[in-house]
Amino acid sequence: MIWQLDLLILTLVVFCGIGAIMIRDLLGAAILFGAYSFMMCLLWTIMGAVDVAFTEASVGAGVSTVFFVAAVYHTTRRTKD
Amino acid sequence: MNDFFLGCSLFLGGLMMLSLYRGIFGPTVPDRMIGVNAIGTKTTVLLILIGLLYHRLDMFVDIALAYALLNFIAVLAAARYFQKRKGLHYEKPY
Amino acid sequence: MEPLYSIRPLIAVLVSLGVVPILISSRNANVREAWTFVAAGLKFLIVLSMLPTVLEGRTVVCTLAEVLPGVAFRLRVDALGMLFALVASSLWIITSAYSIGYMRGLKEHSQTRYFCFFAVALSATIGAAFSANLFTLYLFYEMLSFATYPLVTHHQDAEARRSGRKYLLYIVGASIGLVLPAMVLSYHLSGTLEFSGQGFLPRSGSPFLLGILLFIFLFGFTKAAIMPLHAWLPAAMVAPTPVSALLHAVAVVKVGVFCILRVLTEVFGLDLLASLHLGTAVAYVAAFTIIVASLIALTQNELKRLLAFSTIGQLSYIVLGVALLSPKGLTGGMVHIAMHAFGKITLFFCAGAIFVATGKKHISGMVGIGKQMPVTMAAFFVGALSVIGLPPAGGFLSKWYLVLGTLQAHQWPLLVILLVSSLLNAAYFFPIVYRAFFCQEAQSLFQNTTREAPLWCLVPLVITAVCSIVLFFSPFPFLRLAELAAP
Amino acid sequence: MKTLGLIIVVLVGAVLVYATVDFPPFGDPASPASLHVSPRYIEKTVEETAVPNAVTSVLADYRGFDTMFETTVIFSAGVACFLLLRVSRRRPPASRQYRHRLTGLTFRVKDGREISLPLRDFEPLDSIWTPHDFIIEKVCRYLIPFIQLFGLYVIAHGHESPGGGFQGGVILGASIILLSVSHNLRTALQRMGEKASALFSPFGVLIYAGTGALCLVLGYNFLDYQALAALLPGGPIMARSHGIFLVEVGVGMAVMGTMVWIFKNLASLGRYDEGL
Amino acid sequence: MRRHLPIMAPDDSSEEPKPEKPPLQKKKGSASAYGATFIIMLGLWCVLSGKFDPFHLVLGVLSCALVSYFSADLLFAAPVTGRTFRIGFGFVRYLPWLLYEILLSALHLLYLSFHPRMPELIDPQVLQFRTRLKDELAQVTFANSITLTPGTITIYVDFHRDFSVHAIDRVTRDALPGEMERRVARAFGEE
Amino acid sequence: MEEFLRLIIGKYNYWIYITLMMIGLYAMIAKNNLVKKIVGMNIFQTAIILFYISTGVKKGATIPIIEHSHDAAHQAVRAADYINPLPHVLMLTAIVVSVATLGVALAVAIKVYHRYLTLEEDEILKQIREP
Amino acid sequence: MSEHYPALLVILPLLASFFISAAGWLRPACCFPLAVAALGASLLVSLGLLSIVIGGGPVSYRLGGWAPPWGICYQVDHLNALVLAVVSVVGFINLTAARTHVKKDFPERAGPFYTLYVLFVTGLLGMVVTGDAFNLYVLLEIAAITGYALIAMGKGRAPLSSLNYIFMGTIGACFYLLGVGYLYIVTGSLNMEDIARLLPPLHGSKVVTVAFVIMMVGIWLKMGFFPLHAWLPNAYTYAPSPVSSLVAPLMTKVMVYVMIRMVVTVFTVDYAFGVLGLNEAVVWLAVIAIVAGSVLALAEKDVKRMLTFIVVAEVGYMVGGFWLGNRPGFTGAVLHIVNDALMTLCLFLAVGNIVYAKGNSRWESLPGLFRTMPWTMGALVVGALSIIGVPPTCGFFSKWYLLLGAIQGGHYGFLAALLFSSLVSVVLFFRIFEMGYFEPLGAPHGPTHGQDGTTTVREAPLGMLAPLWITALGLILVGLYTGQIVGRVIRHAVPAMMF
Amino acid sequence: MVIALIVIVCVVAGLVFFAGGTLGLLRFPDFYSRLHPAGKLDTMGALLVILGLAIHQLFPVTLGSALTGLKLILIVVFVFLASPTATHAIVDAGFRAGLEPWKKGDPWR
Repeated sequence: MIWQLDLLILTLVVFCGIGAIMIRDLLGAAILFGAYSFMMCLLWTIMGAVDVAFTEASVGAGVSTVFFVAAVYHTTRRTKD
Repeated sequence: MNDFFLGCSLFLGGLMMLSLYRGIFGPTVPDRMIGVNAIGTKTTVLLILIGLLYHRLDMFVDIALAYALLNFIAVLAAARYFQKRKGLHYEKPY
Repeated sequence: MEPLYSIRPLIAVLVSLGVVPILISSRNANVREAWTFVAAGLKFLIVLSMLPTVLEGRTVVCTLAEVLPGVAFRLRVDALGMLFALVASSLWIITSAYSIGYMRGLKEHSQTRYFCFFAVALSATIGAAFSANLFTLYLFYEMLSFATYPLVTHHQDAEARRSGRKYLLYIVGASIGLVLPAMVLSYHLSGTLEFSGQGFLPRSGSPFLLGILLFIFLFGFTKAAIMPLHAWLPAAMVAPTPVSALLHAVAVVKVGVFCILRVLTEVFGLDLLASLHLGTAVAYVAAFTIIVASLIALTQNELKRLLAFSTIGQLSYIVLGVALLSPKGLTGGMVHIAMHAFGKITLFFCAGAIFVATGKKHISGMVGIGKQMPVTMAAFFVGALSVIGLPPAGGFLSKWYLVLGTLQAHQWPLLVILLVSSLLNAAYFFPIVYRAFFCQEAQSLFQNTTREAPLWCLVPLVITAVCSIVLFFSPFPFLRLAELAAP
Repeated sequence: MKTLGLIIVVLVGAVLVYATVDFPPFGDPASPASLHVSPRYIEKTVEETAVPNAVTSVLADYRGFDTMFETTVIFSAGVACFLLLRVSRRRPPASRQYRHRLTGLTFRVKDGREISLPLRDFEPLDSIWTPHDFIIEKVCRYLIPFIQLFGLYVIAHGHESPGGGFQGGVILGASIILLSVSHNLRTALQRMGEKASALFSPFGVLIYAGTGALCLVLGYNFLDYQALAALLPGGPIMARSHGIFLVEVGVGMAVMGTMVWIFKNLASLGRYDEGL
Repeated sequence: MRRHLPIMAPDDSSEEPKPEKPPLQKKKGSASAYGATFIIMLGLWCVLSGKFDPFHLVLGVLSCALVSYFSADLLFAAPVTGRTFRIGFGFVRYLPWLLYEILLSALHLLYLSFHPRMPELIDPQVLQFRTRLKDELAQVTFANSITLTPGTITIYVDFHRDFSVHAIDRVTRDALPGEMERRVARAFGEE
Repeated sequence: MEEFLRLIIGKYNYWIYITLMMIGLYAMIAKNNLVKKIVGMNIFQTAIILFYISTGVKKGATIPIIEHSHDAAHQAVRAADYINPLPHVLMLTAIVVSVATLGVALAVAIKVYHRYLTLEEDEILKQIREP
Repeated sequence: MSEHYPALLVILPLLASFFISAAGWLRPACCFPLAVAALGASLLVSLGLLSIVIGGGPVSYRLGGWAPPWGICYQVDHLNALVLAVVSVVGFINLTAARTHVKKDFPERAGPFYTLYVLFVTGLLGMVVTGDAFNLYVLLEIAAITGYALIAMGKGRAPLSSLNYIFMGTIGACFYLLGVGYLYIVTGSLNMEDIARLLPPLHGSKVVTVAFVIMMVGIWLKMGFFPLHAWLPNAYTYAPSPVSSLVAPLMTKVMVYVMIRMVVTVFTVDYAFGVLGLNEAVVWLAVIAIVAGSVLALAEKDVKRMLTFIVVAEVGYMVGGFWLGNRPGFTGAVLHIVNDALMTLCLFLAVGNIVYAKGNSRWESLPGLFRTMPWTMGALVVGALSIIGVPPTCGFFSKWYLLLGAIQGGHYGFLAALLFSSLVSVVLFFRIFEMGYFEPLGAPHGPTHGQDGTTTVREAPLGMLAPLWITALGLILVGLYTGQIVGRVIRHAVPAMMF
Repeated sequence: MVIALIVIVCVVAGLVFFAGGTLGLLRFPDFYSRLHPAGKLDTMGALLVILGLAIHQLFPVTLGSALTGLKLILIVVFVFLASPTATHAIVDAGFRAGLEPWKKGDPWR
């Protein structure tokens, strides 16, 4: 538990989250969601939850973003909000 | 030494925030990809730094290794999107 | 006295349900009708077999399952129930015969369905008569409501649809909206629903609550057609006449009245009613219904509607009699169930016979019909006498007891009302008879070609008419039962 | 909708903030959560299960039942994606495309005929253009074995370092996904067919549940790995450790299979021809 | 520029391919390839694992066998011969130079990055040239080296061995292909 | 005032988890695009994971992997030295569940798109209303 | 073996689901028999468990052999055992009916369908049997994910509805999880009984209050309690028939069970009804739910969709009955879980038959049904009577207890709402019956007043009729044995604190 | 002490590269030119930082720490393999997406 880093990353996480929601492009949102999961992974590491961080790392980097991109690829990038 | 590493990690964190600017406000999707890719590299390093801060680097290095190996799958997938000719002109980006 | 434990009441209830699958599976009309007869006869015999026990003053009890704590699915045959069951099951045989004539005569469709639901309705009626507690009573009451719906809407046209809706709205609406909460409230107050001679509601309940409860019950059993919840009965006259005859003169409406009787005597108990002065209130509600219904009947042109309004009035006699809370009144009210049943069913049979033979429904079109259908109209006359309450028809007896009851209860206004209503009854029945028989040849609307209705129709109505007269001279089982039932 | 959403969000947020005031202090070693149940996990994990990684021992042993269902969740997600997306009825194509591997030129063969040239040099294409970027292809080829080995390593070393069946399984799955993303789905399919991935996932969960059922058959409670001492060397404590390992392998298989399965369905819309 | 890309018109007809067995069968890797993969993997396992008790070693051998069975043909498409080792050796010899180059140009880019008047210094352009490297692996190495060297990025390599490279300014642009190509060729024994 | 500040700083994690959760919830309720909603759903789930992990944190403790397992028989392991592993276990499960939900949700979203050719909820509803 | 029943109950279908999935690839014909065997076995086990519990009181089972606060344990008491029996019965009966639909609509996807089906039932069984708050969440998610997929299988708007369900269901599950987390942070335990033991000193804590509220909101979302019901009608309407007749009877009921379990076992009656004092407000919410559900059902022109709104109203019955906080109310709520599961199953099966024969269940397809599908319509009538609350069908008895509870609690609003909804159901169903009955009205070319047996009877196949009629007869049997159920089972489930 | 100095120098140098990369990412005019600092300077930075950390953690030298150091080197190797590929993939994506490169004299974007 390193609180300075914790605060920093938490702030980043919030920015990332807001960004992923606000971007008016689904591919961009998917990519930012990947960044969000990086941040989360860091956060878990900072709080000492290594196993959770490992899972988040493998899932966030390897799987969930790819799923998103695949879904966006087969649908559309367009979004109104 | 601990304080030094802490400072380094904070510095890296700050840089991540700057990279995130590109990620969020990058005008085009490839720009965001650059930003996020940059964040990914920094994350790898940051993970190792945190491991050092916990004095249990042998436990954390696996996570970093996983990151180094998997980090670019997402980027490849996103790039694949454009390679498959669903370019910016195919659907107007906003 | 020790009750007799037997499954005979259950068999009596189920025997008509039992033939339903046979009815459905057989395609042959004759087989179907034969089975109906068998079921009706069996039912009557089983009911009759319990009569001696009941006349001894014992009851026959059959408990099936305890569905709620303190509430069982239980059948019990006592005098009142026996009286009613006897009427219903005996008339079913006759009505079955009549149905055959009527349905065949008119070449009605979906006769299988008709006979099935008829059987179900009879089951429900007998079940209601034999109910040992409010729950069982409610069960059969609802069963009867739903079983009658297809009968009421038998013609499947727009009018039938409208009437069916009205029927359901009044009957099911009131039973769910009023009776059900009243039952729950009773259960909440007393912890049981079992009928007992003294009533099971606690005496300690607040008078206001009990009063409300009573009126919820009174109006909730809409089948009794207490005004202002009577409108379904005239509407239900779109049904084929046997249905109107058995169900809307005997089974359905009588079940309503029967329920009210049960509630008055065995849920509340006469003592409680007397101590709260609720009897008088009920009596006046009934009296109001009697007068208004009779007045409306005067204005009717369609024969079956006229009979319907007459029924409304007559039903309230029964309620009135019980509400007097005097022994004679009770006896009169109860025996009126039987007397009115025989009288009114005759009238309905006649109306049906006229319809089958001539296709006419309206009174104004029956001028001179007596010449063409003398037997029918004679029976009609007997029925009318019975309903009005004139000797030598059975109706006289019950009215007599009712009058005695009013005297016993010192309710002079009600006596007057009884007499006035008898006059009114006479006023709407006699013109029909008069027009049928005593009109000039020229005014007659019938050619000589018109004959009597088919034999299947004619015989039953003669039998019931005869029964009406016989009952005047020897009302043995019914009067005895009513006296047993009245404490 | 936006206003409604805002109102709900503010309301829920307010409720949550209201409760936060009463929380035990953040990071307090004396908070109830740290004192009641969890100390046993930390203090006894080595004694009782011979697994230094408390997370693994809790995950696969103390609360192993949860994990079994967690794996089942993944499995059911795989089945769900398959059920929703897989296309089974297809019409034969009117024409086919092939690309010459060396030159990258594409040909179109009409009327359902097959190409007569040796297939070694050609690869079938579908209606969508497939990139042929040999830089990415080559690099990924070299990376994938390493990723796979790493995944296996993670599964095998769940006992004493972070990781375990799930993480390793995802990494293994990701290696196949990488193959598909860098080459194309056909290459991945030919390494790990649809049937293989679809059978891997139930089989993995079956290993887990079967281990539990084996304990039950041996007369112990479900998932009580002590029972395995009758079959494996090392006494009841080591039996727990080995039981956990078995279970982790099952989880890894199930997760790998399912991740690949879901990806295949999502990436090719259930057509299993040309992926993302 | 775009003409080099083998782009085919997107086929919008709704036809779908027959469920055919992919004609591309898994290549049967040679025994030498399996063996080499196994050895490499075992080495990696030892580094990763750090535990040398029998249990983990057995697991390691099993895992390596599994990976080499599954992916040997990915790592070594052709049978392992002496050439493979030569290439490996050449590649190792090439690395220090590459690192040095990377460091140099990284410093250059760092200078650009921090320079307050950076927009005037840079002059991004896309240049194209044809390489003489024949081996695909050599091309890949070359392309990745170009990309790794800051200031230049390989955009595309097509089947004519035409490289499209984006260079950030004149200095980096002028260095291509030149020295680097030569060294890669030497490393892969093409010279 | 100082009390208040301590509250703010001391429970920073909890505030952030609430913020994230609200972001996710807002996206799920108010966003128009289905994929955006799915992103919001994931953020929502992550927020809860954050909450759980925060409950397990102990100041001055290290990760819940017991050091020097071979000597453990001799030196007692103190629970206060290690971070509470239970929330981690629970959240591993939660992450798995969220991935599974993500997969299914995306599959369903693809199906929706192929029927209506749009991912915007209002456009879909318009299509449903005016067939 | 009987001591392993609680585990076997869940394990058997779970193991079977893997085999079914594999069989889907290797030998598709085996899928259905395997599923039947699995659910049949778990049905037998659940009945055995019920008899054990009736005979000898609550049973507990330690999974992994760890003692409860550390390991997960299964806790089977009277309440559980009853709901378990209901879930497995409904799952099994519906499975037998599903086969015909599967054969007709998606024969090639039978493998995954049965897999998910069995898993769904497994999830529900696990939710009911578990005594661990977090384990419940995992099983909830199994049931949810399989449910999403099964619903999304449908045609037309099904995917969209399913997606909505995914969002709402996730919010609900996450709120539940959050509530568990809040309890965990103040007690440090996840075992329900352990939490209950630790909670009383914390009754004043805001955390517990909010945990309670959040958890309840989450559960209400999952069960479709009125203001949170928006996802429910669409999801259940557009799902394929065998799915809607599986999900609609079970999901909401099990969630009601979860609510009861949470309030009674975890928070205790004292806290929920005494300290918080929310009951009045919740009962009023239930009143609104009942009225709104009934009124909304009136507006629908599709039988299936109408039924879904009835489900919404029925949820109001159960929630309201439970929150009355007295013995009859509780009894009514639990009894209604049993009864409503069966009634809804009966109705949805009947509608499934109609959909099977006619392609949809809109009003246009109703005319003449009494003539062409008399058996189906007969069962529909029985189900309808049960919903209306006509004795001796079981719907009457739960309504009876609920009414009694309302009177005992002096909550006349709830009483009125119950009666109102019964009346509305009369209108609803008799409208349908009229349409099926007065066939010649709207059909100029249809068969007119035909003679008996002239119109061709296109009744659903026996494979669908038999389950339907078993359910319909079950409705009456359960009604007649209400006394037994209440006296032997539910009476012991009522918490002692209730009066 | 010397080792600490080497470590600090390495890490600081790496951080400078990182900073340069990030700054470049923000400052450069277009997509293509942004890739140069972001992709490459970061890789260089990672190399230096991780090398520094590997040296730091190598002492005291045991088998475990040596292996961990090797793992760190392995990370560098993988980053060096993956990073240019990712960069290449991104630039390819941008190129195919139709982004026009910024040329000298174009308006500042």
